Amino acid sequence: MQHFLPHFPPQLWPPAASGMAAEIDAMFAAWSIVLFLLVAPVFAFMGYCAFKYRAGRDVDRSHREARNLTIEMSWMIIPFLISLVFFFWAGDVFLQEQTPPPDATVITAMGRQWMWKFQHPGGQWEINDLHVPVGQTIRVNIESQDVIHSLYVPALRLQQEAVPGRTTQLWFKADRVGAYRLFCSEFCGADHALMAGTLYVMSPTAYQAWLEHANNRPTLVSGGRQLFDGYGCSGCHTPGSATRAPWLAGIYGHVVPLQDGSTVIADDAYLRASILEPAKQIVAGYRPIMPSFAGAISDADLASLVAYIKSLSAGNEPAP
Amino acid sequence: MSPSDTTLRDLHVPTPVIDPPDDYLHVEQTLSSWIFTTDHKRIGLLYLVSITVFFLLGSIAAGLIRLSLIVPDGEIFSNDIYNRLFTLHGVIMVWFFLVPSIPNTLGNFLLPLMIGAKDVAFPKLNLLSWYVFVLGSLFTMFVMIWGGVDTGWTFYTPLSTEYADSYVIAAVLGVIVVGFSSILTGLNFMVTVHKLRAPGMTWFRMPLFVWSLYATSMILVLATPVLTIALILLFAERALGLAVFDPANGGDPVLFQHLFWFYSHPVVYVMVLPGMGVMSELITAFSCKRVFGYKFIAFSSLGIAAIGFFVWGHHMFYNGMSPYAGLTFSLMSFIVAVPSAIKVYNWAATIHKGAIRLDTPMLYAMSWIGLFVIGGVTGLMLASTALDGHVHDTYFVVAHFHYIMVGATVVAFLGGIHFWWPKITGRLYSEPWGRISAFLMFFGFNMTFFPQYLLGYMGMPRRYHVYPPSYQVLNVLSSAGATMLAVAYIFPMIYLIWSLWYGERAGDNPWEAKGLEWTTTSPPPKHNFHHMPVVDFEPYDYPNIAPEK
Amino acid sequence: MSGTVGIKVEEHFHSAEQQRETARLGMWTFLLTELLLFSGLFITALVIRVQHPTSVTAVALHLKFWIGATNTAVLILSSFSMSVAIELSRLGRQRLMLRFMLLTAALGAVFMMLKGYEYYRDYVEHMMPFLPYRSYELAADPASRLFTNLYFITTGLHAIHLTIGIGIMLVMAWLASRTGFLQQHQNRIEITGLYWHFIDLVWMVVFPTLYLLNR
Amino acid sequence: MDAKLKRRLRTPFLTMLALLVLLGANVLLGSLFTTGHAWIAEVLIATVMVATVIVVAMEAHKEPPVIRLFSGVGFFWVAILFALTMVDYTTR
Repeated sequence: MQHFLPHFPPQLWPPAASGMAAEIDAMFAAWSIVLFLLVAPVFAFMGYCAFKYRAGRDVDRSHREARNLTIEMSWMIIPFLISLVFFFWAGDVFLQEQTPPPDATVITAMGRQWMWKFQHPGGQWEINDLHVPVGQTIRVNIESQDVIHSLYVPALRLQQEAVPGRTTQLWFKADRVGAYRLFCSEFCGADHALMAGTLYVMSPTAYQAWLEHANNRPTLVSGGRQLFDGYGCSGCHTPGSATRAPWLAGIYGHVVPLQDGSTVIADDAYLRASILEPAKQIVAGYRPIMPSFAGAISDADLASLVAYIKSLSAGNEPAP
Repeated sequence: MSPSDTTLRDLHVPTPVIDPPDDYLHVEQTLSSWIFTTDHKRIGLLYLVSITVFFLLGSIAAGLIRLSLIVPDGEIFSNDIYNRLFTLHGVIMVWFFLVPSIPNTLGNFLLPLMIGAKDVAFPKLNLLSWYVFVLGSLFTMFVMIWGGVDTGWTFYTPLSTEYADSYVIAAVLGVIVVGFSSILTGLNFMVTVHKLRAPGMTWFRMPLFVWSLYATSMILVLATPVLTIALILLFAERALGLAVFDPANGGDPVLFQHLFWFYSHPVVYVMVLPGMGVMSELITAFSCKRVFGYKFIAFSSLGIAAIGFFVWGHHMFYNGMSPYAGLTFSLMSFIVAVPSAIKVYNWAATIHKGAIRLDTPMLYAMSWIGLFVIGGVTGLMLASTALDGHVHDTYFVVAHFHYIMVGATVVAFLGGIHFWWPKITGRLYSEPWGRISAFLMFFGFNMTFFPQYLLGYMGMPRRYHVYPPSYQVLNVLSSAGATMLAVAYIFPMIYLIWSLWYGERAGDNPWEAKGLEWTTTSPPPKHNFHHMPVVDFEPYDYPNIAPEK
Repeated sequence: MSGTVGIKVEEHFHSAEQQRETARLGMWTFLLTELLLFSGLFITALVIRVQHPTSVTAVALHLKFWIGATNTAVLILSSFSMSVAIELSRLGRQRLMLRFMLLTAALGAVFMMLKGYEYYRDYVEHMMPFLPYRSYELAADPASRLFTNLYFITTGLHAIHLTIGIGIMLVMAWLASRTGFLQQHQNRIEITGLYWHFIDLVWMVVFPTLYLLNR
Repeated sequence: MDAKLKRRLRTPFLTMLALLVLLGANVLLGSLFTTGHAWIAEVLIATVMVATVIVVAMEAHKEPPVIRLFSGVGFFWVAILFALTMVDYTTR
């Protein structure tokens, strides 16, 4: 409970990292002011009347009207016309958002339960985090492998859902270097809240350096750790999870007792087989509830996962 | 005791004969007279009890959600429990509380009274509707508490059809069944208004609450079947393998959302319209003045019900829908705000030069207008396409619809219950406690949900049980407000129940309000009126000059 | 003769006429909900047709067009028989009306049998993609599954409605087998008739939607 | 069969004939044209059939105005559902 003491001072306005974000802030502010002007008089008037015309007070109540067509038509039409300004303003920005410029750098975002995988034009990929250069138009082609997700970056004031079977798009031109939050905003299952990362807006030189720097490509083990979350393994294979599944730390190279009384040594082949066809060799004391990942996982991902499981030594808690 | 008294008693003077009360509450007292009743007033009370139970359950889930969000790292509940909690909260509150809340309790009780009828058009269907509701909702409750459903109340495919590892099939079946109850009630009300009005009760002599109930029923009848079919398709896909939305085969999950929101947006007006109807009654009664612009308010109810069917896509701007469809739905959403604005301005004009009594129902009414307007204008912001791109699926949306659904529906429900409590039970509740609760409600509500607007604009997505620590202060504030809100719910439950035994007798018309329901006794007799009314007066015919106090 | 036909007025109505109109309006309102229910399926069909036109044609060519057409004719006949029963009920000729109601139900049963045979043919011809143990004729065209599935859902839902209709018809026939039924409840025959005609109407839209267009 | 009954059965009988003829036309169209724009004619014929059932077989034309309204108004809502959904699918 180290976070029980709230974080002070609270942040009350999100950072804006693009021109469009600034425009949406302006729209929000202008809308708020206009709506306040439309609404506040009504509240003030009601408060005033509730006070002035309290029952029992001796005030002038003559000339009471039960209807007045002019007044009613005017307060029907005038606020509507004012609000239409915002329909057109917002619609204009919306259409801009929906039509990416042709010269944009294209990054592919793949959403799956519960991670984002971003692929850069040069083939570099990263999990949950996205590095982009400042001042350059970026188009993100968004896809989903399973359910509907939504790529949301508050600092860009922008989101776009990832719909399985289709490619949707989102584009932006970040104009401020910094690290900004990135979320999945469409509920996508158990670890929806963990499907979050960081958008790094970098200077072009730093971005180039990042692209070239080998360390930025995840190693087999660190990539595997993220896949362990990404494929949902950690949902069950974690101490204290609601679904009972064996915890895998230190399992590699040890003898595992099976349901049918036999035993097996947990080597690479066993780990692979257990992921692809879990029902074949059930560990004693557990139920055969794990789904098969055959066909759902690429060989490269499988290798990373196995490497990660091997790296877990006994007693080692999973890295947070 | 004086000797003369004893002698009198010994003389067997007959004790005075008191007529047993013949009101609907006392006319029969057996259990079967309640559970097999076809009296719309008793059915209204059956609904009142059932939805109160569901409201309590839903509130407990809400309380646990707020408890969990006090800390940012999700240490209190695991992801699965949290997801099941908000799904439970959503499903209960939408289908088992908000949709039936005002129409099926106050509406059932008052509709025939207000139009001078002996009962609704189909009393047996009315009872059947309650049974269907109870069976469907208890079944769903059982499933959701013992098994759990973790898709959110929106059941979006393909999460609900393929990926969710929970009891979606059973929950969906339960919701389909409850839908039939809505359809039966809506059907009953529409036909009742058309065919059972008392002699002289023309359309423009009907109370505005009846207009709003009619508009509500229209939505229930026309929208609920589309939810039913959407859920049937979902059920077929998940349970029978008859996939229609499956993206793996080229199906379109967005189509499910179209069908779902074709129901689920209009159903927001099912929650709000009856609240607006209650407001019209409360504001005129406590201003002691004829309502301003009767026809505008009446037609705006129908307008909301009709235009409400054109706006569903504003839930879907950023889900890959065509941007042109997005703009169409955005424009329609701006238009649907017009009739709501008319009502608010007209109520303000009604108060002008009235004789205002700030009793409990009026306090609820005033706070209703405040909350509804805030919820409404933020709705306009959400309907602005580009702005929605930032706050869609964040706490901004959560705050917005709670201002509408709790701020407008629950507050109106409580206001209406307080207003008609003397008619329903024949008793008066404690006025000071009522006022305290109304104030607590207003402040507790704002403290709970206003911070969520800020959180939303800050970018906190909804349905997160783990969130970045910088959002914590506002979350703690919101949770603190929720405790105040809980107290504001518990108080009325206590003093209203207390009043059943110890409350002062109300008399027929404690508020000196107008309307047919106040012309009969409190509580009304079994067939509502001792003499069937003939209507030869206009609605809300309050004296032109306020009564002298 | 028509003097023997009527409605027993229930307590909360003023007159028989009011009760009659109330009942009819109630049934029409209910039919509104049925219309919206099925239109949810029709819009789904339209969307699938727009998104996968060739797959839909491929499926439509595998559907049993002639059985569908025959079934439409059967339902038109049953509607006629229902209309005759209603006219007879208005004339108070209870026994003859009873026979026509049974005829209506029988025609409904014929529809169901043809439907069952159609499903059987679908099974034999491997047109049931939702059966996990059975191969699917159009497996090379995944999008065709959507329309095939929708075909089963739509015809299945219609069959459920028709079964309910047959059930109501039989119950009504049983009630009408007692003397004096039409003196008290002539209304019910008309209401039942409305429902029956509507089920017929739904099929008249289902048939072109699934079998006919662009086959 | 007496004359009165015969007179009353004329409308239902003619309705049935009309529906069967329309169905025949539709079946003919369906078996002759598998592509092209025959679907327009087919949809029109189906619409006429539906209208016939509502107006004549279900006797909407004999009903009071409110029922006539109800018999038609549902199609308006169906039109909303279709029109606005298709706005999406035709402009994607």
